[in-house]
Amino acid sequence: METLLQFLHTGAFFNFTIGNLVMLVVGAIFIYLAITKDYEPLLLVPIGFGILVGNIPLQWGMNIGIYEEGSVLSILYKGVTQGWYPPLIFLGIGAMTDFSSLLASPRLVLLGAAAQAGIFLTFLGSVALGFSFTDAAAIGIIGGADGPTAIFLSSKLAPELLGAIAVSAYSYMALVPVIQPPIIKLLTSKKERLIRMEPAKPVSKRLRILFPIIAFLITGFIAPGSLNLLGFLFFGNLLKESGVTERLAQTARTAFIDIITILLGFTVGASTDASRFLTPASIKIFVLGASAFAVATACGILFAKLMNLLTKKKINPIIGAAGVSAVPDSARVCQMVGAQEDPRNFLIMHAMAPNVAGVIGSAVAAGILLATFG
Amino acid sequence: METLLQFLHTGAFFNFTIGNLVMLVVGAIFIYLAITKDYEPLLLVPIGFGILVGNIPLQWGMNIGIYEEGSVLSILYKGVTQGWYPPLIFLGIGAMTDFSSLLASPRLVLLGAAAQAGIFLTFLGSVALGFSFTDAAAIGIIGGADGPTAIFLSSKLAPELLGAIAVSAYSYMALVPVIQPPIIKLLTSKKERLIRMEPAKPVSKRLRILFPIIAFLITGFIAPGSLNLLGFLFFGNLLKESGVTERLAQTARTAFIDIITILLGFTVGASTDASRFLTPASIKIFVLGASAFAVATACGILFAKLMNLLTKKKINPIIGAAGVSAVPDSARVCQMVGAQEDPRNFLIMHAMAPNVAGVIGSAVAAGILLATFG
Amino acid sequence: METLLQFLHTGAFFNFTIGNLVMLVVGAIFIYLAITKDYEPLLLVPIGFGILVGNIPLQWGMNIGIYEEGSVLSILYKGVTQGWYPPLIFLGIGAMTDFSSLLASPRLVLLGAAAQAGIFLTFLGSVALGFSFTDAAAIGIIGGADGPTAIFLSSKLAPELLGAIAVSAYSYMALVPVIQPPIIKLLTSKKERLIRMEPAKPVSKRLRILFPIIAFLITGFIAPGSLNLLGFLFFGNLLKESGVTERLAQTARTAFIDIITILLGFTVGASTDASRFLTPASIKIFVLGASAFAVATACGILFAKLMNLLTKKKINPIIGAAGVSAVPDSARVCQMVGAQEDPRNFLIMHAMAPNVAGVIGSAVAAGILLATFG
Amino acid sequence: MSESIQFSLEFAVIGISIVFLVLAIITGAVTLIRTADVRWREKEERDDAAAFERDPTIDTTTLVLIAAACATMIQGRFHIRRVRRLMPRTSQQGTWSVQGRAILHGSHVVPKKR
Amino acid sequence: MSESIQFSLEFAVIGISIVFLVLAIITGAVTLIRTADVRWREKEERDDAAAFERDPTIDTTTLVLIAAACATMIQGRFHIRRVRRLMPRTSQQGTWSVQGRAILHGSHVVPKKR
Amino acid sequence: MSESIQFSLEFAVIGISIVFLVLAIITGAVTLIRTADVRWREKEERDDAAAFERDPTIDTTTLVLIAAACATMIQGRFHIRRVRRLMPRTSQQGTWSVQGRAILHGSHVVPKKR
Ligand code: NA
Ligand code: NA
Ligand code: NA
Repeated sequence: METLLQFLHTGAFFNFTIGNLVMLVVGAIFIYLAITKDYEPLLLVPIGFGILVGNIPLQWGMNIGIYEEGSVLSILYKGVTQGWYPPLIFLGIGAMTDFSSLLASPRLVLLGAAAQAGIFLTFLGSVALGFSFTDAAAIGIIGGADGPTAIFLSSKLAPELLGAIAVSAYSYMALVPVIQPPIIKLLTSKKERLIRMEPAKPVSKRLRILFPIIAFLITGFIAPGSLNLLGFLFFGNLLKESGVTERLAQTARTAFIDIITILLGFTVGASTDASRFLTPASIKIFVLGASAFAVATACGILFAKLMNLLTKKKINPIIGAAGVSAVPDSARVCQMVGAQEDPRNFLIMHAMAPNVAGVIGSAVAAGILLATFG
Repeated sequence: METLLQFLHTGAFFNFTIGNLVMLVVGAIFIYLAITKDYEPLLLVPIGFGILVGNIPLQWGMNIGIYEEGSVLSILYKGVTQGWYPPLIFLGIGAMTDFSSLLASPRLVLLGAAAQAGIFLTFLGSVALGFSFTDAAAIGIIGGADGPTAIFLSSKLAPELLGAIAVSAYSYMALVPVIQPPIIKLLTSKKERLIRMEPAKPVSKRLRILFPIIAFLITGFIAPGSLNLLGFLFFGNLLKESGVTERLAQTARTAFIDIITILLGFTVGASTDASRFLTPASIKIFVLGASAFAVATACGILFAKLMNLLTKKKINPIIGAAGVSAVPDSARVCQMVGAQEDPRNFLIMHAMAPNVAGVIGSAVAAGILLATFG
Repeated sequence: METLLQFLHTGAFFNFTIGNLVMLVVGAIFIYLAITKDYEPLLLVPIGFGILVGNIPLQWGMNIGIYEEGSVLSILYKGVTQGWYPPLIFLGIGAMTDFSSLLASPRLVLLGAAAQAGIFLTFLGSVALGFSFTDAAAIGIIGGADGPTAIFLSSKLAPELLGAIAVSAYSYMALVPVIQPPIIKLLTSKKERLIRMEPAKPVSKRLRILFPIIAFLITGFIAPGSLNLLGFLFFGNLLKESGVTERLAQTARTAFIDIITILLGFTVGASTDASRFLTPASIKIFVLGASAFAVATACGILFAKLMNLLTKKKINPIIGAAGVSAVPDSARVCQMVGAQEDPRNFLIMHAMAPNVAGVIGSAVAAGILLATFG
Repeated sequence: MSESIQFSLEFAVIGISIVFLVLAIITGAVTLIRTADVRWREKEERDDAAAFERDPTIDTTTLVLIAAACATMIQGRFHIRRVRRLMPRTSQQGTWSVQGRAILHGSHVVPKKR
Repeated sequence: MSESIQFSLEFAVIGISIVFLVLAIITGAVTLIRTADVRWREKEERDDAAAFERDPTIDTTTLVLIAAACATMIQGRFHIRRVRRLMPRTSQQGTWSVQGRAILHGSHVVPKKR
Repeated sequence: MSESIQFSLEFAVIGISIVFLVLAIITGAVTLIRTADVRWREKEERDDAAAFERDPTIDTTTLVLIAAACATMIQGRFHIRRVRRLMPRTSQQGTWSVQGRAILHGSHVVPKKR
């Protein structure tokens, strides 16, 4: 009987906290939202199940928990803490991203820059709320609306906040269709939302091959801190566009990114045990994250309106909201909002330009934060 | 000429032992059985070729052998010694396992529990034969009839016996159609073997989604030691059943599990060099392994007969043999034995329920052993 | 403003050297050749882009560069420095190589041995030029015309020359159709080039299954140093030929080798920063590499002519050039040169025999070099 | 009987009991959910019948992209020729990005029901 | 001639000799097996001809599952309707598990010849 | 205003400026190449038209292998039967290696234009 008691002591009952219960509910909600609402399922399902795994309380010393050196989970989590899962995911994203819309309308790239103001304003707000510079930088990147970028930067600058930042970033990315439409409607007039943009000209194969090389050199020289993300993104894109490495691109955008996504999502989820996650800092991070998304959306829209003051070819300011990244959701939101005014106004292709530019923009911003505070 | 002699000295001739020759023959037999008999080919071919590789005798210091720190084989073998290949294989198995038959007949799950008695009786026998508790625990798990579970547990509890345990487990799993039928016939009457079971009702998608989550929470709370295996198994199964993560499940059950299987089989094989493998302990392990399988089979059958005494809906006791796991072989064996009495009695779908329950059962048993002796 | 200056200081402008510019041009040329000439695109594109990444000059301490311990690139580069990318690539190559042509004409295997003279003569030349034995051994392997073998051996014997050796090996492999034809024409008469060879007999499945096992045992016993490469090559080939492990072979020759190729090419490229690459040693290596290819080609052809003196069944000496490996390019070159004399003379199938034998031959030579100097 | 055998015996009994406990609870839980599920299923089946008529056979984004392509062609006549010329060059795919397929990260599908 | 050059020369000769040795043994072994194989092949071809007529075009497990499905339908009439209704919901696949496909681990195929 | 806030403010301004700088340079570079590309494209289109007629619909190596297979069959009548017999045994693939597919390493495709 002593053995039985000893065994049950290793079980969860004695160590279970109310915090764990809360986290189990959070994990279940993530899975529920992913399945019923189709919100970011490829990440919310792994993260959600990971949260369940991370909140089964374990007796220390069984070498199972993600924070116990040498356990299986801790070994798989190294890709997060050492920061190499996100670059490999960027490799796969590069191999599946088509930059044609950006190349067709290069001036729309600037909208992707404007939306990154959300990052820096959130940084400012975080410092004001008392976070250290490194923590503030990691929190600010939530405004980049880009999961791997957020995980990469916070693993480098604020490892102890990684779980909260990752969960916050993916939560708000899932809520883009809820957050963005009211902001768009608030900041634009009906007349503006009705603007039709001229379809762009087709893009040559040569330009699509040259783009990843040239864009890499520009970003690499000015913001070398972004090399870990953009080096892999543009490498993946070159594999896709070169025309001679299709089998590598095919693997990068299927098996490779899937494997890394499974491991990344699962271990990020498993790292959020209640004692580390349910802290006042996390609540602040969620508030700051929400404002980061709102500010980024607003900046994109307002900058589009500013550009309209200066140029003749009018931009529909709705697509400024797509500058936050969250590819391709925010572009879809723009299409949706535009279609509410004029069902035959097809904004989605135009919105893809700031959308992918936003990915580059957030990675550059991450590079700047890393170079300054890393 | 001196150089030539020096070179040849690094060759195998001087270090070759009769033991190596025996192991080379064993490796060749594994490959032969896999190819001609179709016995577990996905594991016997890698293990068999690995045995050949591991028994080419090498001069120490060339940094090639699997037990030389820093060699290529030793690096790939880390997935075994650190224990993360088996959980990743369970992830893939989860993504390819359909628990419908179990969900359709939940009471048959208990047969999968009964067969695990083989594990604990073998543990008892091993202690009686003089093995330490940890070694006995690792040997006992052979009775679980589950390769990755056996490798995982022995890597944690008895690394020096890993080769013998793995080879023993896979050998007997390959021999399931030879071992089980006589035991089944011995323990059942013709009348019992003729019992027809009612086809089960279909299972809803919702139940199939909820199952991995709920089963994970139950096993995780009571036997957290099984988390490394069952956490991944049920995670993989959720990816399969969720309906929104099909591309992740698809990769998990193809490229991902294939890569890990290749590396696991090959390195486990390569770890069995004669000096470590051909020991008196290995012979005892093979004897204990055989009895473990026999006991597990018998317990499953007898428990089915016990259940028949207590319930009205009769169970064909043949399917108790499927409780040992060895998915899906032992279920097929049940079908085969049943069909010998009545060719129109289709037991295979009923046998799948204890069969997959047996996988869960052995992982729970492994968790108990790990929590107690780890 | 101070911050801005500080930030820009981390940028590339201050650290950029003329050497970096040269390397960026080299990287661009690699990509250009791969895309426009279809030269080895699956490796030249990753290596080329890697060179760009490796020559963005970084401020030390940002933890980004490939030579900074703990950076993402340094972690991915470990597969090269620890030497396990090349064996895994050999696994994939084994799973895609058909040894039928070799099995149909076993005597042509000797041509694959003759061409390895290039390795040993280059070793001799390198020692004469003042390189140490280990460096000379690593340089000599360029004559093997086999990328993974060259990377594997130089990672073990001369890590500091790895970049130069890898780039040199792949450059000349890309230039095989430029290098080989004039040598072939110089060393053969028109009459010899017109020799038609009898089509070989078909090869049984059994022979194809036995070959990887027996060839592994032969090479493993005599040159165990080659085990890291040939063990994996023949294992992969057994997976392909066994007929019962097709799903493993399928993954090994697609997703698995693709992933490793991407990581290998990219990190090898990134390791060639100007300060390490643009040295007098590199220039010597390029000169020696060119002569190694020429000597290997010549030895293959001359040995074919020697065999013609001794046997009745004449060999077209053109196919001796295929003994250098560079699969399947040099076989194609042989076909091309032969077709110039007689468009209906189909040498390509005969040339495949020395071609794949050359792969085995270079790996054996690498094993000898490793055993002697490792 | 030696002490270690006695411990082992005790442990074996407890061990198999816990295995039974876990699997029995799973049996119970599954049975419970199955029962609850019957009611859900009945509702589900009614919904299914309705959904069968309502369900789109093509997803929204694809529809938007097709409509956009058509609109582009109609908008200016000179474009029609251009499209014809480009069609066979499959690698080019026109300007209208197939980005919509890059749904892996930073994305969820806009709910179909809206 | 310097000592290191002399060593290198000696080593080069030995090295290429070993390469030749290894590949010559492979040549010999392959030739040997080819010869032995001729007899095997002749037998194989006779077996092949026989097998061509005997070989099942569908594997045993699949056959069992199909038969089971049929049997299930015949056994109780009320089930026939149910099956018709369920067919189009592909994600459900009925109760009869496709588990047979999970042949990767803990498994070998029951020999076809039995 | 505290010192850290002031620093943060300054940093935020500089940071967003650098982001704009980078993306503006990208915008400029893309615009530049697009302009240059127009000339290239015109040339390309003329080439394309020509290539459409010249381009082989099958790659050289495949052609060589097919031709070789035919030649083999014609060369000796007795081979024709042999081929017929081997065809259905797909796993054997005949002697003529499909090695050409192993183009991954140590390889580049022989330029098609030669
Ligand atoms: Na962004
Ligand atoms: Na079991
Ligand atoms: Na070679």
